Amino acid sequence: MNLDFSNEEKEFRKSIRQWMKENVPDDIRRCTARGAMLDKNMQQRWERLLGSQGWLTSTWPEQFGGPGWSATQRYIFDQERASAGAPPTSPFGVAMVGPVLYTFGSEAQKERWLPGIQRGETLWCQGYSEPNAGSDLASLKTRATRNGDHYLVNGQKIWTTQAHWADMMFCLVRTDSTVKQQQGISFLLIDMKTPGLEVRPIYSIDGHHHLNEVYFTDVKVPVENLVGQEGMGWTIAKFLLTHERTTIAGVADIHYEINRLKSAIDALPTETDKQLAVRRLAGLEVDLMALEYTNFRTVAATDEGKPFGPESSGLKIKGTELQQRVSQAMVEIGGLMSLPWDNEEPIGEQIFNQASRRYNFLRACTIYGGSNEIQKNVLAKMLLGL
Amino acid sequence: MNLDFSNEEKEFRKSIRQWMKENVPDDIRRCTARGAMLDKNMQQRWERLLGSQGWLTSTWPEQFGGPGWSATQRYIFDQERASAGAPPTSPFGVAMVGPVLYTFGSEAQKERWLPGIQRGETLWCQGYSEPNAGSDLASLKTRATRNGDHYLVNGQKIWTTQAHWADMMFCLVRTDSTVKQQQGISFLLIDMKTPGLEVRPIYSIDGHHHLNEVYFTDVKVPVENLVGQEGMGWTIAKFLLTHERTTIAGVADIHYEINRLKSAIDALPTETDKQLAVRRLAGLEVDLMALEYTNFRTVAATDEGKPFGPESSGLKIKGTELQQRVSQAMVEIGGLMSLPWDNEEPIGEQIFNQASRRYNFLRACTIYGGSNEIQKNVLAKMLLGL
Amino acid sequence: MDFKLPENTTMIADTARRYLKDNYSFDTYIAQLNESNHLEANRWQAMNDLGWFGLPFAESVGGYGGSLLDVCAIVQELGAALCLDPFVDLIVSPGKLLECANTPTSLALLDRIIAGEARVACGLYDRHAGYHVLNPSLRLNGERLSGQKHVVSDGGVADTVLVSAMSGDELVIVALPFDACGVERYRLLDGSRAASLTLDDVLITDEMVLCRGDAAKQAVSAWFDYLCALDCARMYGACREVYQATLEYARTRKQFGTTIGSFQVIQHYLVDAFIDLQQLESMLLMVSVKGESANVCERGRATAAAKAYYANQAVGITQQGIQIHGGVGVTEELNIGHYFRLVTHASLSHGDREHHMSRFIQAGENQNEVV
Amino acid sequence: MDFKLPENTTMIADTARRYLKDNYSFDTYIAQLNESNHLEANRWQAMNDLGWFGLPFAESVGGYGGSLLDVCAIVQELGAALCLDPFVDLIVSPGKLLECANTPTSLALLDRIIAGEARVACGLYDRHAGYHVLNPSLRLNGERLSGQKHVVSDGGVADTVLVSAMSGDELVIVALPFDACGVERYRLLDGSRAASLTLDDVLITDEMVLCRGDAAKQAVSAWFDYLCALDCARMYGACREVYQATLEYARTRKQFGTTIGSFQVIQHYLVDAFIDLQQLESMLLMVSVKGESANVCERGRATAAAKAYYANQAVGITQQGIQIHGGVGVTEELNIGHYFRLVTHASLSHGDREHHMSRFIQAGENQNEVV
Repeated sequence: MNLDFSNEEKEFRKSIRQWMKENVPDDIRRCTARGAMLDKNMQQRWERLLGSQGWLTSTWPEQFGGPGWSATQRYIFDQERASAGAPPTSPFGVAMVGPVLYTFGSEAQKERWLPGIQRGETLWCQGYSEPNAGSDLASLKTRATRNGDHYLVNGQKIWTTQAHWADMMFCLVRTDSTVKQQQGISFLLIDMKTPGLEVRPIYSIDGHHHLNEVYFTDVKVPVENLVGQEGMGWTIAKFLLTHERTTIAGVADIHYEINRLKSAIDALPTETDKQLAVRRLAGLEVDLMALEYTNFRTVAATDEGKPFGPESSGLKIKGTELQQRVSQAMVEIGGLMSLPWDNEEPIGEQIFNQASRRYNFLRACTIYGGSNEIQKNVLAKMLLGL
Repeated sequence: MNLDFSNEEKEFRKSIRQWMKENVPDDIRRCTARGAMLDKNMQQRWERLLGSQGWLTSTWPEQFGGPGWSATQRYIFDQERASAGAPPTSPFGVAMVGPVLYTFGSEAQKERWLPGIQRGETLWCQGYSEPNAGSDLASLKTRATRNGDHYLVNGQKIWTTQAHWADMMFCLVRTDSTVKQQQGISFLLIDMKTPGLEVRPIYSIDGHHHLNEVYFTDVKVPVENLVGQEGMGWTIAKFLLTHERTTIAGVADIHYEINRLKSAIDALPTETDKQLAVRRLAGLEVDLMALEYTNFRTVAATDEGKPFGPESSGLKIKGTELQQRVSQAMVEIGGLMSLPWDNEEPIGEQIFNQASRRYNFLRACTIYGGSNEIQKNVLAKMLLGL
Repeated sequence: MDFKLPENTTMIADTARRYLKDNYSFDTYIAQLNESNHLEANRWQAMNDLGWFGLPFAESVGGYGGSLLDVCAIVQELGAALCLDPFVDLIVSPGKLLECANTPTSLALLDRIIAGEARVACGLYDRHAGYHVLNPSLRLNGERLSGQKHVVSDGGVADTVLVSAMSGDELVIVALPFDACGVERYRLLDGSRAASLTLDDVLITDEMVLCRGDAAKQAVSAWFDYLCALDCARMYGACREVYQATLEYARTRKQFGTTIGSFQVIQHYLVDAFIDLQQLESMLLMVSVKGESANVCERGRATAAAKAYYANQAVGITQQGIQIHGGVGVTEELNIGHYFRLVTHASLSHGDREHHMSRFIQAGENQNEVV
Repeated sequence: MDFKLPENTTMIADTARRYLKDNYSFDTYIAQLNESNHLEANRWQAMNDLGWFGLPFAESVGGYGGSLLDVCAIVQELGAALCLDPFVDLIVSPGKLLECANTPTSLALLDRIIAGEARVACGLYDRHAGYHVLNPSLRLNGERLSGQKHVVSDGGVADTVLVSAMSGDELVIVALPFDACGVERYRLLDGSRAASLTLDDVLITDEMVLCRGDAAKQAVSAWFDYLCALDCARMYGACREVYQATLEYARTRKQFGTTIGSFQVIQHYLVDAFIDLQQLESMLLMVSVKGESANVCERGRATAAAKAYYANQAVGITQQGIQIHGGVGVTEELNIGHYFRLVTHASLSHGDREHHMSRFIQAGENQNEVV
């Protein structure tokens, strides 16, 4: 039983902290400190910078280009990244299609796609959800029909985050409608520049463009872009759902948010306002501590090679709820200062100026990637043995 | 639109307030102020006193001996009753079997039973729940077999509040097991002194004896004690569930509890302790205000002859939750003072001395009479039109 | 007690609902969101024709003597329609302050508001004072006014602004032209238009000072309570729509081969929302009456309770509405997210939960002294 | 980091669990509830034989050098078994205070506790001071001690009590015989035995004063943090059992022709409890280590956070456990209600939620200054 990092880990932390201090670009740091969203350029510059260090794909096995870090090191890295005011990286390439490729992909596919992800050069998006297949993913309808050396893809995806930035999409498509829903699904890689593929923006209630609809009209996808076999799509999707993510709870970024908020309390009008804010924040900090130590335990377990259990869903549920509560606290503590939406000059503290946008944005975090209700249904099955 | 009582109502309030001042027995007032439970003697003295005024059965139509009060007057009466430190009356006779009898009973039954209820002389209990029929009442198994001029009752009831005090029980029994569950149920009146009827205590987690198991072994019940027809039991039970109760939310008693708690805040150790308690109480008061005005609206609607809608379930759900929250606040604000369980001399304020018993007792109020979950199921059906 | 709306109020509410249904759709809202001028001439004239401009004010000052209840009925419908027309910002809010100030100058300006001639906004907030409206940070030194005002809601078009300032220990209310200040205009969280004003030794003549001292305090306090009640009305209208839309969505949206309304967890959410909405309605009725009570303590206690309650429950209903709608709930394409912004906004304007809890506690203490 | 329990701790926990399983049933508990003497000779001897009496204390003072983690492992099992044997009240609590006081007199008394010879209780609370243990209301004037102590947990049998008092501005800790005080004995919420003591000019000789001033403060502060951690361990043991029992009940209890665990709302309750229990376990591990940290600020922050968190979540789990059990959950016949009382009790002893939130805030501020 030891709640401290080892000396090696402390050294590692020191070196990462130093690197962050020297290398996080100022404009990115300022953007995060304001609570604003990064644009594509900033996001990509940051990911390429990490890629150049070999750190972008820190969760990957060494043989595929990971840096060989332990889960604890990855956790430390994430903490240092967040507290340096650097943004999280996009999950689609690194955390999703990458592991799929090195687990299920052919040698040719690995060679072709992994280096671009590793260097932060290829941007990916995820084509899962459809207008009538939200939580009920297996009912998806976009179909891919084999036609010689390619598939013809027709249909529609929705809620496609960063489709307008992406070079490639990994996509669940129906290749067989004669079998059981889950068995007729395949996993395809689609070039976003293919003719017949159209991306239409969906604006989120934070006023920004993150999401898209993607329409497919006879989109030609070479058969070598099929990952695994036809019909393996559902297996791959499930693999991804349970795939280890030591940072799923968002602890590092919640810490950063709480610290930002703390630093702004002095800007409140009266002593009473300040005291009430401090007390509210303290409640959030205590809850964060419980989440953090639970997260520590899963990190330590990972390093011992123990498989993840239902804890990981628990971390997601509690983490997203806490993110929402922190963002709500920020808006409410900001009060008047949170009301302006598109002003140039913040009235009062910078952080309150973007707080209500962030609060709006984060309403989605209990919905995407399987809503918290769905997560609970899944957990219940495991617990109750139904 | 008028949120004030009329002059007549204010006069009524004044006269009730005066009466309460002069007539609530001191020992009962002190008992309530301590937050303690009344014993049978006190409870019955109080009900007989109200009975002697004709006020015990204030919800009854005048023709059956009600005082002819409007719903508003009944509401006012209840407010004055609670703020005078007098206890609520037992619902089983007045609010339950009474209305059943004057609605479904024969003339002979009315003559025989109503006067005793009206005067507070006959104590009743409710024989509904069974060990395997809790929320699922229709699955009850206690059976009554016709045998000449009487029924033979065999089976078991449970959670029977005040069965050890009661003279009579009204009881749901199965008279026909060949038809659909709900259709085979009848409504019987059973004398608690009948041979073969045995009452066994169940102690509640407040350490007191409120509940009982009641066992029936060939208990002879005269056929004239059947209310309505055989098989009408379910209809009668449903009638009771929707029967108007203007005080279901418990607003008057919650007010009393909050005021008791307020008066004890000065006993807290430090200024900070006091301020935090005041703030917590204020939150409860605001929630009570929302409940109270909703209650006012149903009272006013009743006086206009408008039938009760789903609001009444809403009042029950919110009211019981608030009762629990207030009692939890009392225990937690009391802190150390709430810890002693059976001491003679309270350490500090009287009210904290019984607070933890009350907190324990009130865990039941979201369970009995149809748990809040069941209430929500029923409401959902109505709202969603399923 | 009687909770039936007076016939007149019902008529006002029905007219407002019908007018907005016919003239203000979600598309109208989306278009207006992107305008910098929220005063749309046709609708503005129509509202004038409907008598709304004079409704909030006593007959003795040239108004039509409508009650707070009447105005809440309109504002509720504006909230339900997401309507951004600056009826509250350019009519009710400045008008009430002028009516409460009750001086010849103020009433003359009120006349012009009622006539639809003046475009006046209220500048009673600045970020240094926060919600403490009796202690603004703007300073009047002799004839010179300096400091800042923030979140001055003006529909993007006001030419005159009523500002509060401290002159020594005394509160004063001053009317001055917008263009005497440095102005930055922007959109607010609910989509409405507002401005920050910077005053740098602006010359204030005697006739620009509407009132001062206790009179100014009383005017601002009555104005504040009145506006709190309107916040609640607006939130109620929004919540009503969110609840209805969510119920409808649960009835019709299919997932896993069945409507999502068949899931017990969703059902219980909806029941909770139904019950909460009922209680919100009760609190709105309460505050619509007591929010203009002559008993200042009762008035303050009522508005504090209502705003604190709304900040919890109304926000909760819209959050759950989004959650049940899932992905589509967080897009600009659907109205749900816009209602969420509106409710969040209204829960923060004129005092957040904590501010009103403090007021509620204070009112309780004063009451104990007084009664 | 490493969250594996040391082998030794696992052994201690296993032994405790096995011992209690074999020797302490729910019926034993019910019987003990009604006893006024909670020191049952056979089990007391067995606990001594198991080495528990010396475990909590350093080898340098004659103990067996167990960690807080070890003691938490035992207390967790005592909580899970609802066991009322006064191991904490008569061994750990007085022993820790004596160990922290660290004077020849105090260590001599500690020796007798470890040997199972002394029956000593701690009287550090009174209702006037509440949870503010560094400022008791008992006064030592010259040689005379006067005032009251409340909720002195003693299993109904202690003959000696360690009390805190103010001597001028100085905190002192005094050991004195129970029978020097007026004693009222009673049961507490969790079923344990306690007493109120009234001291009326009790003569205090020099050798009865164990320590004073900063030394006394440091001793009480370390004692307080240690006991807070044990509260959490006890609550965790109880919650673990409630969760398991509720899950089992949901799996087997039938209503409406199906198990109640098939209802989605019940399922989500259980999932919430599962997740909360995990976080409670994390907080317990955290506080079991940091609760005896040499860094006083870290120690205080850890125990404050843990107790505040438990006061919310552990109480919540037991409340829901009752609700899901329905009628049977509110009876003395089933263990669930008893766990609820235990958890409520432990959430209030040694500081309620608000008290610990204040401490947490304070610790944060000090840390900012120090580090």
